[in-house]
Amino acid sequence: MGDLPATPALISVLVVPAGVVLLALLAAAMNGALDARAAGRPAASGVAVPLVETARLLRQQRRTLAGADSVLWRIGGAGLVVAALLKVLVVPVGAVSFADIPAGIVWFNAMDVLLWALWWMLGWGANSAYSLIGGYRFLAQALAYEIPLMFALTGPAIGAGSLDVTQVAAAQHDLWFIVWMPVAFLVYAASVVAFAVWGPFAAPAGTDAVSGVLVELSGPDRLVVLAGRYALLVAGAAFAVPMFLGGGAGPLLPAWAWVLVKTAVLLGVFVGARRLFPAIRPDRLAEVAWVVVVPLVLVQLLVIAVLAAVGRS
Amino acid sequence: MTLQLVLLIAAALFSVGLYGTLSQQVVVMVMMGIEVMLNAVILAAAAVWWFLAPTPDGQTLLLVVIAAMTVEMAMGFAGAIVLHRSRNSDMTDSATDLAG
Amino acid sequence: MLEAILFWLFGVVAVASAVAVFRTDSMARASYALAVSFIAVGAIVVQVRLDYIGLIIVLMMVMEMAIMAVFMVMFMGMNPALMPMDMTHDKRRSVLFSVVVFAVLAAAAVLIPWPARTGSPPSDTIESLGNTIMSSKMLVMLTISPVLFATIVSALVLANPRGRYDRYGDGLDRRIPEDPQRGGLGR
Amino acid sequence: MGVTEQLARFALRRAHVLIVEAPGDPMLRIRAEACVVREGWAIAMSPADADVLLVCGTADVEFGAAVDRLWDQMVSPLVRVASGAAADLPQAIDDARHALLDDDSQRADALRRAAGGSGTEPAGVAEVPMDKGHEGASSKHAAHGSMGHGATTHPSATGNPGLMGMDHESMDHGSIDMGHGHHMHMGMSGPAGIPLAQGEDDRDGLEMDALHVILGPILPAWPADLVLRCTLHGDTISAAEAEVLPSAEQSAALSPDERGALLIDGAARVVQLAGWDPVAIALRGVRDDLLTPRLDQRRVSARLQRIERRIRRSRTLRWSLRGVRPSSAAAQAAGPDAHELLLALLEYAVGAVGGRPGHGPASLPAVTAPELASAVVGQDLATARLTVASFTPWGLAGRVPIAPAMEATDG
Repeated sequence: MGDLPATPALISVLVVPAGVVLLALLAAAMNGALDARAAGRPAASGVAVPLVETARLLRQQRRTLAGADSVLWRIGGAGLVVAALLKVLVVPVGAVSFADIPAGIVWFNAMDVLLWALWWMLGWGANSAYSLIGGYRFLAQALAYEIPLMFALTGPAIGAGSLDVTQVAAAQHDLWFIVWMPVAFLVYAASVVAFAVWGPFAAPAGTDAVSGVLVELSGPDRLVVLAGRYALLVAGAAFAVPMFLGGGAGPLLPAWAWVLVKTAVLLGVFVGARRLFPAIRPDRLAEVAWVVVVPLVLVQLLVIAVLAAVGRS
Repeated sequence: MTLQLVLLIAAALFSVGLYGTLSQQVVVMVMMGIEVMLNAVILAAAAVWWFLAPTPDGQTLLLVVIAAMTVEMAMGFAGAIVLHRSRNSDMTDSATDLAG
Repeated sequence: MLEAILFWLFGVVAVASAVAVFRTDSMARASYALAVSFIAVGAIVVQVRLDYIGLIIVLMMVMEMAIMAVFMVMFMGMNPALMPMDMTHDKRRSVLFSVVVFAVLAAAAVLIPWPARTGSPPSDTIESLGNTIMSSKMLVMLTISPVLFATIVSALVLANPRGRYDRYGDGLDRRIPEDPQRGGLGR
Repeated sequence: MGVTEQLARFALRRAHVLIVEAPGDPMLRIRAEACVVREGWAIAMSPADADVLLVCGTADVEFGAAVDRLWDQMVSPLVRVASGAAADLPQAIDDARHALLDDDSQRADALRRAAGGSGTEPAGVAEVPMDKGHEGASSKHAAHGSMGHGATTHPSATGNPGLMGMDHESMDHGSIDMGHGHHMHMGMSGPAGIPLAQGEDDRDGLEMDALHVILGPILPAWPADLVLRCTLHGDTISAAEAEVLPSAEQSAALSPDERGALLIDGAARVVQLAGWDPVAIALRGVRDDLLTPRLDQRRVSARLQRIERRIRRSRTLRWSLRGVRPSSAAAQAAGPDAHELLLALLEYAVGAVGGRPGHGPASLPAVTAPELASAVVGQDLATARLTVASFTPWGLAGRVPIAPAMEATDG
């Protein structure tokens, strides 16, 4: 890990944040347009919303709250973007892999677990009942999605026989993993939406808790959290490309372009999911996740393992 | 980075954890002390593996330590809940009568 | 060079945050200080080419500490604000004992003539670990899994105040269990 | 200067407005929301999220104090406007726009608020002369100093425990009773005057911190005249006490369109609390169009029916709202749950908008406030919010019910 060559390190420092920010803006613009259309106004009027909101939040003051644990609060808020960037590091874009970590899948999972801490700290730090409830809701939700997510990530690893993301992408030159691991892919996609506290899994920031973890945030603090949510969606979409969608494989365009296109499409699906479902309440999700989803993923793993064993022998 | 240095750090971690375990009154804080000690054990085991005998077998020991930590945590939490439920307390001192 | 700097950084962070666990006044900070300590140790473990195990340490321990923080807050009832607290006993003797233990361990670490390295590290530690636990050390894993399963069951039995007779009635004849909180399957 | 002004102008394309509804006139609040949305602005959830505090209706002293505490939690740039009648809304929005653009006075105000917070100088309330054309209707407080104690810009933490749910003092582990005037010099108090928690057994028999949280009257998607003083274990309500605030005189009888708008608004609140914001936005869009006279009402009606079908067909919504009903009724598994009530509300709304009499469930639950309070005991916050939102449109003591009035018209 410590011996990255200089150039990829430099590239990853510059390119990864820029790419994530651009895609996050794209997602936010799409969401703004869809919201405007839902309200009965022209969709184009919502496209600039993320830029306007950024300007507004940069102009707004931050808050100093009595009795708050500002250190944990701010770590929780700023950490979301960082965790998203660290997740993107292991995604191979064309021939470039920003950080060639041999256990890339475990890396992604470890960064995902950091979100348990970050979202909870964000909820806890503000010293507000609604914010705290939001933080606890995220933990309840995480307990429901994390185990299925781990099993879902195991699927491609078994299929490729490696924990290295580059090799997992390379192992799909015949058949994309999404084709014979549909359950794992769906569980993965749902988990991405869940760890980004988005759409149907936005209960930690729900209206019933007065926007939960977001309730006391203002100014730049709010900006980094909102950006962090979109960045997490971007990271989840980007990581799905080498895991399930064949990496950079595709006709005509170069590999890096295909990675971007696939990421953007999946990102669009995630953003659109907000329209399709109401919130899935964490207390009801838990039972379904443990009683239904975990066995389903395990069956999926069994199928993958058998197929992989037959394929290799 | 030498074996001695890593072991020194592990020793420091272990003593800090030992202090926590001995001095804390609250069950969960005692558990945190134990965690710090196990943390030191992991570090020392990894160092010994790398500097003395980097064979594949050695890695298994680390997995065992990690598994031991999870067992410790799960049972610790369960015990803390039982103690809390039955005595409305989370202090080790209030459970001294449980000693044989 | 870089490796040495990183090692010192991680080492100092690991020990400093472990100390912070018992020095801070806030339960949440104590839990997450321990998480930082684990992350630093995980990083050192990755430095000795044990990528998989290092990352697993980070993954498991951060998760554990997130739960730990909830338990700490639940049982100790703290404000997020920094609250001076002293919930210790035998402080002086504990310090003394720990210092002695540290002295002994440190002396051992420095003074013992450690043997030279035997064998060479595998080129791919992850693959070698996988091969090991699926062949020569399989028995170890086979022992750990029932232990973990037994832990899950016994911890739940200990912690759960309501048995099936509470839920389904004395004759176990309730179709829908009576729970304080309804689950997602509508049972 | 040029850049900051450009930034301010750009940011003002989407100012966030916290709309506070004084008890008694929900139609004014609905029109205010419509006005804000038409402006391209957004409706804020919490004071931290807001640039503009828009007070709708006439507040009595107690409610006014609650609004003041809310105002103290907002951060610069900020402006407070009030509107007593629908005709004044555009002027109020306009005032807010000008005040937000005035960078110099915003900066001065921020400094003044900070200074007031540090207690060096007791800042007063500086009233800017009202607009002559709208006497008394819209007033603008360009500078509203904070109360002058505490070392933060967050005076409510040292002031009175608030009525609104967003007040800090009533939050985390506050074992205070909800009277007034508890200051930081109380006996068992921690830093910043936040009292230590007191434990109580929760429903699982574990001793937990009891938090005291007041739900209402200023809370998103919450009836403006209802206050629930709750004791929480985690997010489970273990005790609740209700109060209905005195409402201002009910204005003239509602027109059919207004009644339809109220019904749609009630449904939108349930949908929003169920976490389906895009559909709630769409419902509010229909509601606002219904009140716009020039639009073709047949198309509005068709849009409402499309949304109604969509809500009716959502299995996830049914799954998540099923069984949400007062906890006492849950024991008998009797009475309609939140999902059935939402569909009935929508059915009435479709009827009202389409000009035909609506029909709903045979017996409508009319709850009194104390019944509502005991209904939410044992529920978690999400369930309680859904229960309140789905039951209150059917009538609450001391208020003209919306839906039963519909029933009366269809004979």
